[in-house]
Amino acid sequence: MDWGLASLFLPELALLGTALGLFVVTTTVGGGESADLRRAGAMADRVAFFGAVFAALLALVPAEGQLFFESYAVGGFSQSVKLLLCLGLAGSAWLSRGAARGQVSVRDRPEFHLFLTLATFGMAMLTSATELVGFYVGLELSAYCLYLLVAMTRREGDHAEAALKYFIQGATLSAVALFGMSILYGLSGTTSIAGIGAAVTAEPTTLALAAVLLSLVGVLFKLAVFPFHFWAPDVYEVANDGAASFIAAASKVGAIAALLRLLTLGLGHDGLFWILGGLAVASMTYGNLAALVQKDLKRLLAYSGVAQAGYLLMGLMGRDEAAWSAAIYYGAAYLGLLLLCFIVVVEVGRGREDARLPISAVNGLYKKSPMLAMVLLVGLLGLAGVPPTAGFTGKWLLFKAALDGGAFWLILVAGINNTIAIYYYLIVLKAAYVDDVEDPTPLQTSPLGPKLGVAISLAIVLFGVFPQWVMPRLLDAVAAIL
Amino acid sequence: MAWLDAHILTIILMCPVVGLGIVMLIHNGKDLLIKQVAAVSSGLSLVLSLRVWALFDASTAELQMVERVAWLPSAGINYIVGVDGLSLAMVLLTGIVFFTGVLTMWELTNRVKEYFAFTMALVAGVFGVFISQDLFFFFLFYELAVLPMYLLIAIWGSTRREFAAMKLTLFLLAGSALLFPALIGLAHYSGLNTFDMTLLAEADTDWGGMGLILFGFIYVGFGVLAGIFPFHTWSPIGHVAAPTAVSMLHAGVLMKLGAYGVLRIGMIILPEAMGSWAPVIAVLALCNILYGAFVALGQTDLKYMIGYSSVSHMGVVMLGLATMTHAGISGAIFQMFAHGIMTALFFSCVGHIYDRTHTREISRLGGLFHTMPRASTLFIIAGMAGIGVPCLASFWAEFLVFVAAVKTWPIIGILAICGLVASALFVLRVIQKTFFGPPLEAWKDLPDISNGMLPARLILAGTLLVFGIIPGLMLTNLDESVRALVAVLAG
Amino acid sequence: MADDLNTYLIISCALFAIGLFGVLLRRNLVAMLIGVELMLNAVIINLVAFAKFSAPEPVTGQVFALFVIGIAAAEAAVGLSIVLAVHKSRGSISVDDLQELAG
Amino acid sequence: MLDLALGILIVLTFAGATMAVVLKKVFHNLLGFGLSLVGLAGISLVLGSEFVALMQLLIFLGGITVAMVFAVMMSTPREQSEEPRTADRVAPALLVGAGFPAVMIALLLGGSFPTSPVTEELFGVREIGLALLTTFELPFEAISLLLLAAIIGAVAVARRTRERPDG
Amino acid sequence: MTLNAWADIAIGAPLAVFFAMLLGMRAWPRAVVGLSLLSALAVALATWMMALNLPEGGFTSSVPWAVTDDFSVSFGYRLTGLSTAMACVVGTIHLLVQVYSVGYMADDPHKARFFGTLSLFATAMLGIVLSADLAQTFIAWELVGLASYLLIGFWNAKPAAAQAAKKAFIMTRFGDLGLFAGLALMVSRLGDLKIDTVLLAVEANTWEPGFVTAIGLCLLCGIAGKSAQFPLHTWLPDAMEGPTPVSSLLHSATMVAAGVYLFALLQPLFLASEFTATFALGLAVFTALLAATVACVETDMKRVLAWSSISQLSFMLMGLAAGSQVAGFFHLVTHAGFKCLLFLSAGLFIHAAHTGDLLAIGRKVGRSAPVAALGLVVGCVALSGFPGFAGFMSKELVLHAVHEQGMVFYSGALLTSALTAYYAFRLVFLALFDPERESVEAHPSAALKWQQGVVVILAVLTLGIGWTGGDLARHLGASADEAHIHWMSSGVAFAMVALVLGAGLAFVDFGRGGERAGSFAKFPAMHRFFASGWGVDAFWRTFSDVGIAGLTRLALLIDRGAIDRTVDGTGAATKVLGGVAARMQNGRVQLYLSIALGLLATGLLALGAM
Repeated sequence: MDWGLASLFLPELALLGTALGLFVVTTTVGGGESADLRRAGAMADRVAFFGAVFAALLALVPAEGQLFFESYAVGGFSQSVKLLLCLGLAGSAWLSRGAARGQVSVRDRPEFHLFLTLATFGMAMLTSATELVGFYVGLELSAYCLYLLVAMTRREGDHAEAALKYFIQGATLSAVALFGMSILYGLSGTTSIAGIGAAVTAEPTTLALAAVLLSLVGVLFKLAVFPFHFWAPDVYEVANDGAASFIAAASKVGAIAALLRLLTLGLGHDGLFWILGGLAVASMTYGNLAALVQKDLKRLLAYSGVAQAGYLLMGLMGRDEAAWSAAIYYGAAYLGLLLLCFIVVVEVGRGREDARLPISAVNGLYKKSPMLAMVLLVGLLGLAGVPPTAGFTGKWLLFKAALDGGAFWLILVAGINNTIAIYYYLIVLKAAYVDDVEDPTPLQTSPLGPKLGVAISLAIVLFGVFPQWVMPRLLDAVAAIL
Repeated sequence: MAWLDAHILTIILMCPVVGLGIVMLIHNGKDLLIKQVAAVSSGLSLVLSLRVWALFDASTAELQMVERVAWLPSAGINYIVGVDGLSLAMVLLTGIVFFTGVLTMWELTNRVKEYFAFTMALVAGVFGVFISQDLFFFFLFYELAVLPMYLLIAIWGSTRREFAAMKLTLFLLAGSALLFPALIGLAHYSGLNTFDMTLLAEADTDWGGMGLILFGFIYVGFGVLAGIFPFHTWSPIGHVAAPTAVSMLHAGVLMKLGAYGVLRIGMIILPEAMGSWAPVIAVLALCNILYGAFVALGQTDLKYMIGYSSVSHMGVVMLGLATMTHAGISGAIFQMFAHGIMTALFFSCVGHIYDRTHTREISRLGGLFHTMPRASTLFIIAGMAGIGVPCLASFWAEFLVFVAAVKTWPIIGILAICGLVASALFVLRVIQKTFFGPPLEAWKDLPDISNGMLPARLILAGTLLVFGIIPGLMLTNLDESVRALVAVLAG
Repeated sequence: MADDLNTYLIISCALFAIGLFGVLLRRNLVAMLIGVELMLNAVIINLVAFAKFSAPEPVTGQVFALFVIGIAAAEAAVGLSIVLAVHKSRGSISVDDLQELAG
Repeated sequence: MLDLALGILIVLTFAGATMAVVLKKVFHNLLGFGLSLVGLAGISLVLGSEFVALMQLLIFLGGITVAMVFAVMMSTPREQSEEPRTADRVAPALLVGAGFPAVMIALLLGGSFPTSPVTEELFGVREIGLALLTTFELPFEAISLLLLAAIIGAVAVARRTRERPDG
Repeated sequence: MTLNAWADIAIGAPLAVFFAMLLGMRAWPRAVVGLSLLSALAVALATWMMALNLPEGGFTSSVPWAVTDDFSVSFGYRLTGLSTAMACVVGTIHLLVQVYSVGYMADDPHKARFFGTLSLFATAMLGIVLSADLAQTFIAWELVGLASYLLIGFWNAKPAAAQAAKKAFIMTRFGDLGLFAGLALMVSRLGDLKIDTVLLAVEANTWEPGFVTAIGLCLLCGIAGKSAQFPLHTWLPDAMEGPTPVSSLLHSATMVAAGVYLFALLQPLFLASEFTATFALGLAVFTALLAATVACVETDMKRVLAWSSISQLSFMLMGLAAGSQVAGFFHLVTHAGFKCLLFLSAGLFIHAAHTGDLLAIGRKVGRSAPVAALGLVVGCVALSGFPGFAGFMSKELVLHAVHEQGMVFYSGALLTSALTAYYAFRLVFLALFDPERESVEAHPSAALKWQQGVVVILAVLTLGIGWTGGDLARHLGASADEAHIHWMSSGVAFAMVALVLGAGLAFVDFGRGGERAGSFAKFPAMHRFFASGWGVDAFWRTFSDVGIAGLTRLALLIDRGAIDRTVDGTGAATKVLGGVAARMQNGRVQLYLSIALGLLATGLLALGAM
């Protein structure tokens, strides 16, 4: 049975199917009794999680080809990114089951999962879109779903403020990005990225490069690079853990894919990449410095995310397959590491009313749950770029690529930044391993939580030590889009 | 057996890693079982490192027991492991200090599982550095060796442990912040786009100005760990705060990582840059020797004294490397080995004293010779090695280095020789204050080193004596490799 | 004047400026939303003008404009609901009251 | 004659836009916004895209402005007027609000755009429909998902405002 | 048994005893003492066998020890007349002192450690004497320093002993600096440090004079450190804190003589440069004079003998520096004999009187210890240079050699020998002929017999040694008449005058009717000056308090103040910067947008400019 074109669209179909299922569940919720509300919530959790896992499996199916009249390219690059996105979705859905720490009201749980799935579909769409309009609609679909996810946190108080700030900055910067894209359309007459790329390289006027930079703004906002990162600390700190983990992990991978897709426009021009280099250094330094004084764990992870975006952007200075594949590898490592951190956040914050989680909440973790302490250890050391985790190998490959782009002194700045970063990762580690806690009662964690954490950390260490399992495939996947 | 010999280096590396895995699986409570696993894995690594010593063929300068696996060819990374004259002694040193370190911590009761897990990770890192011949794996193991230090000191340390742990880790990683671009720069600016050290060394590329900058980064980056003059302030604080076996591993082996890095990467791959940097290295080494000795003289805490003495002795190593002569470099490598064993012995004795008297203030200790004859004799043997008394390994090292130094830079050489007096001053001052003199009331009935804990220290003292009486053991193995290195440096 | 591309570019940039000024100045959240909508309209003008003057087949420009309109609609819906949520939790829809999250 | 019409429409749009932004009372802003939308629809007509003009009128004026009116009515009357504008708010707003577009204008006018022959018949609704269902088929489906999400989101976020949830 | 085997026994046997003690034989002290005596006997036998059947051209054999391209060290033996003679001296004295120590140490609990370290000393000393390679000499030289440190500090419970041990080690280490520098300079010209190659190079005198002088001075610095010459001599009197056998073996006969032996061994090198020779001679005369004056006012019996050793060592150096190897070395041999006798008899006195103070000994013991008195008298007579006795024979040769070097040095030497006579007889009179002596019944214990036997043997030896000058000269390869005393020459006359003057003055001061205060007491300023050892000790104490402590304070200041503060400062500064960055996030969303778009605009302008 020849699936024909549909075989190329399987992961997206799975996501849409899950969305449909969730939509059906939302309709059944009508009634007010809490018993069937709870049942519907649990049903929604299961549908979302298994739908995501199914989509991830489908993403493994090798697919190569064009869809929708050449506006949708499916290949090694897009499928590997979709795999990561679906794993991110599965992770976040699993983390927000039972509305993680009761931050999302039972009534809203089906909608919550619906938005998660739609956001993932949006990002999957922008990964394969070879055409500006599809790219942009995908970007906005995932963006709006994220705004709503943040706004849905049940607790009264700051969540609405964070959501609004997130929305306002997102909306304005997407208007600016649209402005840039309209100019690109004006210059090249077509909306297909390849066509625009050809037009821009044909006569690289300042206007063309400016337009490319403007259209990148939307993606840089999602990636939380320095001037466009102001939303991140507030959103991470206040949003419910499920949404925060999705924004931190999966959405960043989507942003990386979007960046790789759009940067193919301005490949030939050093000026554009020197500006991106400047942004990279700014976000590295700002992110690391601001994180030094943080007291809230999720806010610290936000600033560290800004810094990691800086490292990533600098890696892309290499402008060749090595840089692009290193970026994806680093994105995958970052996804895994963030999921580890958020597993610890969810498990440790289980009884807490407020969505915030001070670093002192992790005190004495080595006594309360040794396995979680080990998960936190691998997560933080991976983020800090310490061997043998994938964080280290990723950083090495990224900076090697950056050096091929002639950024020797930038790497020195990145090195120094890395040392500054070690300080605040070690502060959290100190809290977990060294500081004592009054009630050493063992933490009652969910049965699967720490075990999943250990599994992911094992994967991270193995992929860190054996990058060759995955890098060659990434290299020729990336060759397709460069 | 042949298979074992072919892959002996990876097996040595795997000993601590497998040990780590087993320790992780053991339940938290069973302390003794964990200690036994640690002892077996460290013992095995010691036996294997002795086997490597036996298998080593001293007549060639090339790498031996080489294992080569193409790891990630697209990025120029491959797993190459091998040992030659320069690193042979270091592997044995790590084996010995690791085994004696585990034995010294046999009476640990607080969080034993985590302690041995982190120690195993640290030692795996150190073994990895000494045997790897690929920049990527070199740096990977280098960082792996540095990071467990933080937790080892912060959890099991003593005075101001958290501050000391943080300061130590940040300082060392600041060093590696310089190394990161340098190592990648080597692969990039050589045009070969490979991290294989032997290829980079043989390619004799014309590095030009960049060579100097890269060497500067490598020297300062590794020099921070080797405790070169202006960047040494972390090491005494780190030693004082660290528990006994950790300071043994740290001062005994980790500081050699720095000097070995400068030797293996700086001097072999960038010989011309080494030529122009040598005077700077010599002057800083001289500062190390004299400055370290005089600061040690002013210390009131036993461990601070040993910490600064390590700074002083590492100065001798760097001076030896800076002379770029056969005698100088052989002396430097011999000193790396001898100082490692000596400091390990020093720290294990001080550890015993601290566990019993709970103080390391020299003013409060006194007349221990009569209450603890064994600990005192061992400390005095270590002290004598520190001073460079003949028939102990350190004498030969310092003798060769100073003779070579006088040959290449007469002024620096003569000033360095004054280091002999300076080191005598501070060691004898401590011996006289803590061990000689009337036995104090407070320390009247303290137990001496028990028979169980004695073998670890006897191994260390024995090694000092054996290499002191027969320096040929060390020098014949070094001979060919150092001759090849000197030829490369002469250019 | 009507058949010269630059006039339309000037119109759209001016409109963009007014919209941006509105977002940055106004305290009332709804007024900020209006500012954003104006910026999006500026983009629509741009697209339609390029469709007419410089694109080989103008339909892509128009379709792009349509999609922007669609997105502006969704944006307004989401924006207003968040504004109401803010109103519910903070009792006011002025930007000055939204300064708790900092540091 | 076309220039005259365009002139009127430009005046209409900018008058509306300034009203939407400068005036203090929100209702006046909404009114101004409506006016500028009408002007903009006219400009689109002048540029030959009738369908886009129609959609602007229908969605923007009909949908968005009306929704905003409801939103304003639901927020308490006290919000009607705003405090006086201090200099420290106006200055950065003016600087960036004017600066950024000024840079854009300079770049745009500096740049050169390709010109293509003006063909009347290509503007018809048939081509738009054809394009929507062929090359832009996926965005077309996705925009419907976006709108669905927006509606459900609005309900989910706003629903809580009416009664206390139990969960 | 080949020569090589004998040499191996000489060095190996005592080393074995030391290791046996170190590795736990401490539990059986009697076994260690027995083993040590046995090894001492073997060593003495070996040295004499080597001396007796020494082949004509000497015997050298060596095996490579540490080999590198630039420079290699070999371990081996170079048996020549000089080295075997010195070995015999060391061997015999070592045996005698070990036997004496059996009695002396009879009731000391740490007996095993004492005998073990004594054997270590024997190995090290023979290492210096028999070595074929100057590097091996240097190694043995340092080991001797270690042995002396351990032996002086044997009773380490006594703070004074511990302090003296440390002072001895550090001061000799200062000397070793010079020695090491000299050797290092030589190595930079020669591939290795074999003594034959060095002597050949000196004969070929290919080195420029400045270089030879530099090496000579450096080696002289080492010799000054070890043989307690000015200014590095103040450690020797303090070293008397150690047990008396140690003082007699190390600090009079053998260890301090190592420096003189090295001078004799490399005499051509020192004499090759005119400046070094005269400098050495001047230094020796000055030190001899200094030491003699201090000895005259010293009140502690062992310290008198210590200052006298310093003075006599200078005499040996005078002989060698003046050019005659036989004179210098013969004086070394005779001095070893009678000074060891003096120390051992002093030991008996101190054991009986339980104090070292001369006056107290005079009162408490005096002539009631007959053997000690005999030893003291024979020793003092030999020391003072009474004709016919050992001291005179060798000192005469030295004076004769110095005579040719010019009147200044000769007059200095004569004055010193007069002072020597003075303090020698002062010692005898104060100790033996003290008028208010209370007769205390000396109760000879069984162990005492060991000690008294040794003293008697040594006394006989001292009497005999004087006449062995001729065959010693032949053994050294020089002609017999080098050791011939020109009885009728003016030199002997002057010496006799000096002797009579010194002895007479001593008799007047301390003899039958004298007030026993000593003529120096009449000039209190000079007395205080001499008593303080010409202020040299004070100089070294200020040097260490001001110099070294000052340097330490400076280093600490740099370390804590400058470097540490900058390091912690950078840490704190980054945290402050962190605070600034975090405050930039002040919650006002319109500010965020202004920053973002403002930076974007500047980016666009930059793009335009690029």
